Amino acid sequence: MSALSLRNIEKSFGGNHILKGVTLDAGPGEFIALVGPSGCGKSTLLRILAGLETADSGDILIAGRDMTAAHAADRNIAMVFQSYALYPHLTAAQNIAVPLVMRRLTRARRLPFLGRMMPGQRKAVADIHRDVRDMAASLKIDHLLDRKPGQMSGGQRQRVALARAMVRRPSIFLMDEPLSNLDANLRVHARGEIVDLHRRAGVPTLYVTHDQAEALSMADRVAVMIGGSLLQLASPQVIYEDPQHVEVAKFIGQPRINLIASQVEDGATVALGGTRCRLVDRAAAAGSAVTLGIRPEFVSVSRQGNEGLPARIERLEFLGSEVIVYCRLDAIGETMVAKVTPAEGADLSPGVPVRLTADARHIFVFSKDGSRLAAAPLSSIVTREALHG
Amino acid sequence: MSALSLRNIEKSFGGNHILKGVTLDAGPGEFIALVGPSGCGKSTLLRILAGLETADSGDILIAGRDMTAAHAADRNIAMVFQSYALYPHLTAAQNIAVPLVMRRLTRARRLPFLGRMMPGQRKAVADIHRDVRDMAASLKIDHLLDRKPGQMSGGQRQRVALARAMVRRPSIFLMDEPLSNLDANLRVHARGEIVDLHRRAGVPTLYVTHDQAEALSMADRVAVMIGGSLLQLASPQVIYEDPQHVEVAKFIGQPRINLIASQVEDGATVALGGTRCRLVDRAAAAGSAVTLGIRPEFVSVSRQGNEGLPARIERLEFLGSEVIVYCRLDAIGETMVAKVTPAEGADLSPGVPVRLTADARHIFVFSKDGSRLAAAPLSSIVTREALHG
Amino acid sequence: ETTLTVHYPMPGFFKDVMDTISTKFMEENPDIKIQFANPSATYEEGIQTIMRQAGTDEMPDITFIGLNRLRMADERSIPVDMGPLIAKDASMAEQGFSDTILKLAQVNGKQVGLAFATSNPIMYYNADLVKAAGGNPDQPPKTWDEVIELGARIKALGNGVDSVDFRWQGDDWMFSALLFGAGGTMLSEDESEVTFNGPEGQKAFQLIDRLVKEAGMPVFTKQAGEQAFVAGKVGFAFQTTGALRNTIKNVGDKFDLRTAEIPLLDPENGKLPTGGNAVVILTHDEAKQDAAWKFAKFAAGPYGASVVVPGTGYVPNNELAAKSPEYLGDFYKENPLFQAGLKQMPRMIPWYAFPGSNGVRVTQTIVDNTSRVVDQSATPDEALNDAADEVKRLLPRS
Amino acid sequence: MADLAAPSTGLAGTVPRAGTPEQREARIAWLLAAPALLLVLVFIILPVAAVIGLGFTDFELGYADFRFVGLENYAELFDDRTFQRSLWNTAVYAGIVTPVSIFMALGLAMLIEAEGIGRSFFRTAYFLPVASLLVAMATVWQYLFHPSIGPINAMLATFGIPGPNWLGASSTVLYSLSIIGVWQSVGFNLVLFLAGLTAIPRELYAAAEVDGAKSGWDRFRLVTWPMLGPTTLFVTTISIINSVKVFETVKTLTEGGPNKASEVLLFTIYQEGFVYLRVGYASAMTVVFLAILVVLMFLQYRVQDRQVHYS
Amino acid sequence: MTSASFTPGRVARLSILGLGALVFLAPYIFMVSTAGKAQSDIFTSSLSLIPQQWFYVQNFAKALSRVSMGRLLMNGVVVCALILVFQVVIAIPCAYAMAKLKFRAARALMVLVMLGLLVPIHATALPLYVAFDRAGALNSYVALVAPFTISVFGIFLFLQFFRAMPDDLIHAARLDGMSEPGIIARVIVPNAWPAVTAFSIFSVVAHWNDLYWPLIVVSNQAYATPPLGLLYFRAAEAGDDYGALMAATLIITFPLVAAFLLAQKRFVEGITMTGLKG
Ligand SMILES: Nc1ncnc2c1ncn2[C@@H]1O[C@H](COP(=O)(O)OP(=O)(O)OP(=O)(O)O)[C@@H](O)[C@H]1O
Ligand SMILES: Nc1ncnc2c1ncn2[C@@H]1O[C@H](COP(=O)(O)OP(=O)(O)OP(=O)(O)O)[C@@H](O)[C@H]1O
Ligand SMILES: O=P(O)(O)OC[C@H](O)CO
Ligand SMILES: [Mg+2]
Ligand SMILES: [Mg+2]
Repeated sequence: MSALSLRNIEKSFGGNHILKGVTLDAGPGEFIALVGPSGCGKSTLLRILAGLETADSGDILIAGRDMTAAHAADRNIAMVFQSYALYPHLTAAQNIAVPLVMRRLTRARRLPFLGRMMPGQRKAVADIHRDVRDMAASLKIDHLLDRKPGQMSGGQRQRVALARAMVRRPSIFLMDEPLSNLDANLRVHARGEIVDLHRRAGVPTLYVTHDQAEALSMADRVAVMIGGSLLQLASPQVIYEDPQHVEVAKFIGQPRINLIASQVEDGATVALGGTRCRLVDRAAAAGSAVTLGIRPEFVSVSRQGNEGLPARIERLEFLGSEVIVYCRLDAIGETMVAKVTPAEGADLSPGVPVRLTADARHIFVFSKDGSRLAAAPLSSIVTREALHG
Repeated sequence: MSALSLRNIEKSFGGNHILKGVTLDAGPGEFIALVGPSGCGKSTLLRILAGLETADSGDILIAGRDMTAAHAADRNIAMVFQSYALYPHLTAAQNIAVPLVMRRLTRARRLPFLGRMMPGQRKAVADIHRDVRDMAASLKIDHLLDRKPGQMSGGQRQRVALARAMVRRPSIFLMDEPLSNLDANLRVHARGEIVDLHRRAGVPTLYVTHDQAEALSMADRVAVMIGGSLLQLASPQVIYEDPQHVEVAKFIGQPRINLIASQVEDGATVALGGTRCRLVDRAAAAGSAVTLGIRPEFVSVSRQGNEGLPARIERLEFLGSEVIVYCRLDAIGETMVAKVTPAEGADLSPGVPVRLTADARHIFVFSKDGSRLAAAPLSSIVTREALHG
Repeated sequence: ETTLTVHYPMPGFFKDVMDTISTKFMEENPDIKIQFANPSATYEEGIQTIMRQAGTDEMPDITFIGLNRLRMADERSIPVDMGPLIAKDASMAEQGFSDTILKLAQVNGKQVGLAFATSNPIMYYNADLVKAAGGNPDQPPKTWDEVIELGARIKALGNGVDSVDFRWQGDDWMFSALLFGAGGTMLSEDESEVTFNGPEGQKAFQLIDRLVKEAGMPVFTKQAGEQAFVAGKVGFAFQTTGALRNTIKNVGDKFDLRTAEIPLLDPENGKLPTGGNAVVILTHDEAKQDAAWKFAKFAAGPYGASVVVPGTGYVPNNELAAKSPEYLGDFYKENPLFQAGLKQMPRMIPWYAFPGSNGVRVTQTIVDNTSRVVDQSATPDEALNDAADEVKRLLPRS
Repeated sequence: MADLAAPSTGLAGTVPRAGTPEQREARIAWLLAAPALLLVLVFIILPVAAVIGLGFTDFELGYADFRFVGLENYAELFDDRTFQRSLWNTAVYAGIVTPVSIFMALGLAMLIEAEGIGRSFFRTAYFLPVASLLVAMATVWQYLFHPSIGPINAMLATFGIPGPNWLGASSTVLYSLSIIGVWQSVGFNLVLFLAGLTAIPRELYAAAEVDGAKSGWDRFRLVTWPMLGPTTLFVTTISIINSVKVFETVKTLTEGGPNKASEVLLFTIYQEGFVYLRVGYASAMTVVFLAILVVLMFLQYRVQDRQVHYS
Repeated sequence: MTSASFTPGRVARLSILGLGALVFLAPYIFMVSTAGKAQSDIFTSSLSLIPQQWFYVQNFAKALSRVSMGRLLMNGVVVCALILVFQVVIAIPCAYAMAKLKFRAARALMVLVMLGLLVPIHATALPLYVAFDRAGALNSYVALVAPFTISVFGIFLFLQFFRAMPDDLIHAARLDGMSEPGIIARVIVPNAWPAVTAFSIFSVVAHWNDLYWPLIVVSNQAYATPPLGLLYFRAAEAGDDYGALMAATLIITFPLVAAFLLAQKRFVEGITMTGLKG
């Protein structure tokens, strides 16, 4: 039984069809990253799941129970917001305690003065205090407990928000770009923390981001959503190395994958410069248009030789541990990007004519509708599995 | 003659010494990136340069002319703000036209109705329209000219802000984190555009960012500012491969450089696991504390052998084209980060014991005060220049 | 024990007076308790309040109504007829309530109240200015011509000094002082014709016109005129004697304040309107009515008058009070400023109240047209005829 | 202890959990708005309805019965010179007080905003008139405006200017009242503008300077004025409403005089209703008054809203 | 921008502000001066702000003895406090519903609010008076307070403020298990203090000084509010007792000025946050 399952969720705002039948299952303890460009409907999906918005159609099952019409408060879902949404008037400790107070104390007990006089109140309150302190300790924010959000840095706020979400052991954990307000260094650090926390808590998590590096580095599985549809849901490796759709390949990978328009030749082969691949199931007719994709790290640039595609270096981007080379293919008027080490890049400079070769094992072929066509290097046909060994 | 020179700029706010004597020269057409952590005084320096703030002491020379006391409007400096600071009530076209209107039309001409009746007005206005349109075309925002900022995406706004800054051919171009509001993909794309624009316009540019990738990839020279002082001003390669200060090394490079506390041993050598280096000028006495730095890409991880530092894999971060390996050095209680290719990372998983080896040629030695000490691999002493060949 | 709620207007004048009277009353009648409702600032606001409250629980048991608004109140059947109460009471005349005094608070023969504070218009003058202008303060002007002549000389003193402040604002009272003083009437006997635009009225308006033209009377608002006079910047002020006590207080010893009888356009037959208010019983509760009647008599009686007169400047509404040394006899000897009003008492006739529902509007029309003469935007004849036409329109057509 | 174990649905609250979440939300919204709605109904809508109803009668205060007279009251309004006069006076008054108090407040707000010291002093000084008690202030103004002993004219006299008879002359009374009106409302507008000014991003001014807006005026035109649009709209709305509602000063200082030179709508209505006691007629006036306000607001919104930028 | 030096521009600015403040404060200066003058010292042809005889004690004593000032102030406080509490308690949930909840009537409500802003109490006083009379509620705190329990201005102000509050905060509260009333009490109100302060100033200033309505519904002195008390110093015909009047006014105005001084920073902040966009 999956911990969470979304069945065919549809949602329109006004005339805009935002979610086009999204289906997704998460196993117990699984960390799923939901990535996609801005505006593709990620937050909307999360909000529907949390019960903050209602789907036009489709079902939501949490731990097997139909929760489609349940009230947000009854779903036992925790959410971390992009803005953290901490209560500005409460201290960190009070913020973290809110979900516990709301769930464990009856309304009468929550009354300002009367509440204190009810039997068992002390115990209940002490329990909450203990849980808050434990949670804070595990996120290393014990020293912040008395501060209000206004007195905390972005990273600290984010941790308090995490603590507030985790403290009540939710059945599902949702995060909507929780790191996007942090600066780059902090972001990398926070990633680790969230993964760690997730591992310890074991709560199934849906993590929304538009940063593909986050998605790849954190998730058990990555769901790529584009234009309101889930195009692929798979492990980071598979998403990166075996994208099933041209949009997935385009969205994942930095710098972006090189995409070159091409045609299927006779014998169901495709060619990128001298490199050739054959379509495995030969489904595409000769002459039909396809798109070839090759990631920058699989493009090699050489100043010598006359093999490969002739190109001219347009621009070099030095990034410290690597150099991005923008090469102009004058013949077809396109730019191809290669990623090389600083050592390899040392003798390259703008304007220099070079030859580009693509690693045949890493060429993706996409049909006109964007779906992936199985292909193999022509020289030695190997099964796809072997490639990822 | 340098296009811009800042001499010993000092600035305090209240009791806080923010800029501690900053000196900087930019050549004609040069692109200088000013990086540093948040709050180090980057924006303050830029604002002083633009004439929006007054320095406590120091001089500003633009194209050789002393501009220290000139009015912002007279310096002919263009600036792009982090928030873009577009006039929300004006369309893109009107936004772009503002600097031209302010400069080319006299006050009388700018009057709402009367202005229109002045002789030569039509021509002046037509010129402005033409220039705005040309500028918009070159930034591919012609189709946005009638929209107001509220109706544009972040990237579009950023381009309008660029257009507004460029349209009047400024003598210096200042940008204060112009990309920080864009999402990752757009940011990479926009970098290219700005570099391109800069190349075409040839205007000396001071570009503030706290994103080191931006600084390295875009600038001719990078100025690293930390705590109000310029620690190093050099080309991106030199900054990355030859940092002169531990803070520079720490700030530049993603993932962060590994820093390990150590001591100078007899014979002026330092050791990182089995790898040893000798301090070139032997300035440091034996026993004095130093910090050793090694960038993640120069740390190799192997499951076999018993050379190198013994460690245990804590966590792996898959980033598509590379894998970041977090290794725990149990002996000294520190974490060392290595960057490997997916192929190399394929047989690694959390918990696995490994051996780490550092590339001796890439070990940096920093003295206690943070300054860099020249060092060379012990096996074969090579000059520093050779290392960067 | 009975509790009476008493409402009165113009607390600035009457608060202390009322407090004194009620304290004394309660001393003498321990079984009756007096409590005051919130007072109203003016007669008009007072009558409004009563009309709003008429028939509700909030209605006070006793109120004090401006003499010229009694008719309006009666038309709405608000006051309790005092006729039967007076009839039962044998000693009315003994207590100083002469017929003339009783008449002041009758509407069409019905006794709707007892006059409580009564006033007539007098002349206040600044003896210092009169002297400076070459007049004799001990021989104040007796005719309007003299006023105008002396006023012009005072005005000529310069230094921001004005000649005359004639209190034409607010209501028709001071106009009627001129009109009655010339022997005129507002309406014909049967109230079917407007008569104030007759020769007497014309004289009245022409006099105002002359005050402006010849004596340089400025356009004052009510308060401005008052303030200027007490500051010593005005030679003559013509207004109710009721303001005397406050004027004395405000003047202090800044200048030598004197009063005199107001000149009359017809010194022979001229009359003067009676200002002031009457105590009116509102409660229909039998038990309360008795107590209320007691209080009304007490307030309007000699004791009340002996408090009101020195406390305000109103003339005694009660003949006993005026004459008896027990009450005010000595007071007048010692306070010559108060004598002007007293001397004019024989000339007092009721303040004319217009019939019909537009009564207040009619007075406003007269005020508005008077102001046109004062600010010289109309000739006296134009203004008077306009006023007459408008009033004709407003009177009940029958 | 039993309640500790209460299920999480224990906070279901007073709202039954039936229907779709949307319906639930709408129902809660209704419940939350209900008290306000009820009170608006009781204290605004119904009384206004009553006033409209009375406008068709000849009801007079003090008389128990009345009859319906249809549109008679409205017909009378058409040739009521006092009413026309007061319409005109109100228009003049609002026409002076609204723009003057807005622009004065804006100017002062910008000066205060630019000035470092004494902010709270100035804020308080200019706000004080808003908190003034008119019953007493009327006396003060009476004195200040006094034609012969008033400080204002005394001051003018030292410059050799013969001061006008401020409240006494029909030619100046409306302007004098306008001065008091401005005095009373500037502080209110000022505080609103101060708030609006603090909300303008500093970077826009920096951008304007860099773009060559050298003079303060240029920066005002380019940044301040447009960015204050929403505030100005609000201030204008409130100012118009308040100046059309002028009553207290007229009542306490001039009683509409001299010769109706300061008759304004609310005063005329008050006079008709409470002094002349013609409630029916006054009600008809009130209806016209409210209609004018509604139309005015509608027009103002149509005109100004189009030019206002909302960020 | 706020350098310590006195540039010519700054001097000009300060003089304009100072002069303006003087003009705006002039009536108050006159008031304070008059409160210390003997009655005969007030209207004189010579302009002197300093009393010739120091009459403060007498005037204040008169102000305090002529009316029961304690009672008046108490009534003022009770009435203003009740009005304020009701206004806030009623306006906040309504504004919250309009700003953050989806329901179809929100637009219609908005129109109602805008129309409500236009109706002055002067226009509806009479029907209201009749209604209170029928209900036997005249001369009571109820009559003084009830018509003002609804403040459309308050709804309007809070609406603006709440619109600027992030939706996420409310979403978080819902997920944390709060009911909508709970959200209002625990999240909205604690964060709406600046707006509440701003509104309080407007409300208290208006009702503390209101004379019109109390004059109509209160005849029993037990319920008189401070401005009603001032009436005792006014004489319609001649010469108010100006010194005592001004002294009484000072006593009555002082609480307001003090409140404004205390709250003014938050006040401006509160208005800023409401954004006041129509
Ligand atoms: N309440 C709403 N009313 C109308 N349209 C909405 C609403 N909420 C979202 N949308 C629209 O739905 C689309 C998807 O919005 P959503 O917030 O889910 O995107 P997202 O994927 O989270 O984007 P981002 O990465 O920018 O957060 C957008 O085009 C947005 O404009
Ligand atoms: N007007 C000011 N008054 C007082 N302190 C100021 C002022 N402007 C800046 N500072 C302080 O000066 C320091 C440097 O600010 P600055 O804005 O230059 O930093 P920065 O390097 O641009 O940071 P970031 O990357 O966050 O933009 C900060 O500590 C800031 O608080
Ligand atoms: O004040 P009174 O009672 O003397 O009445 C006189 C008139 O009201 C003066 O206009
Ligand atoms: Mg989103
Ligand atoms: Mg900055």
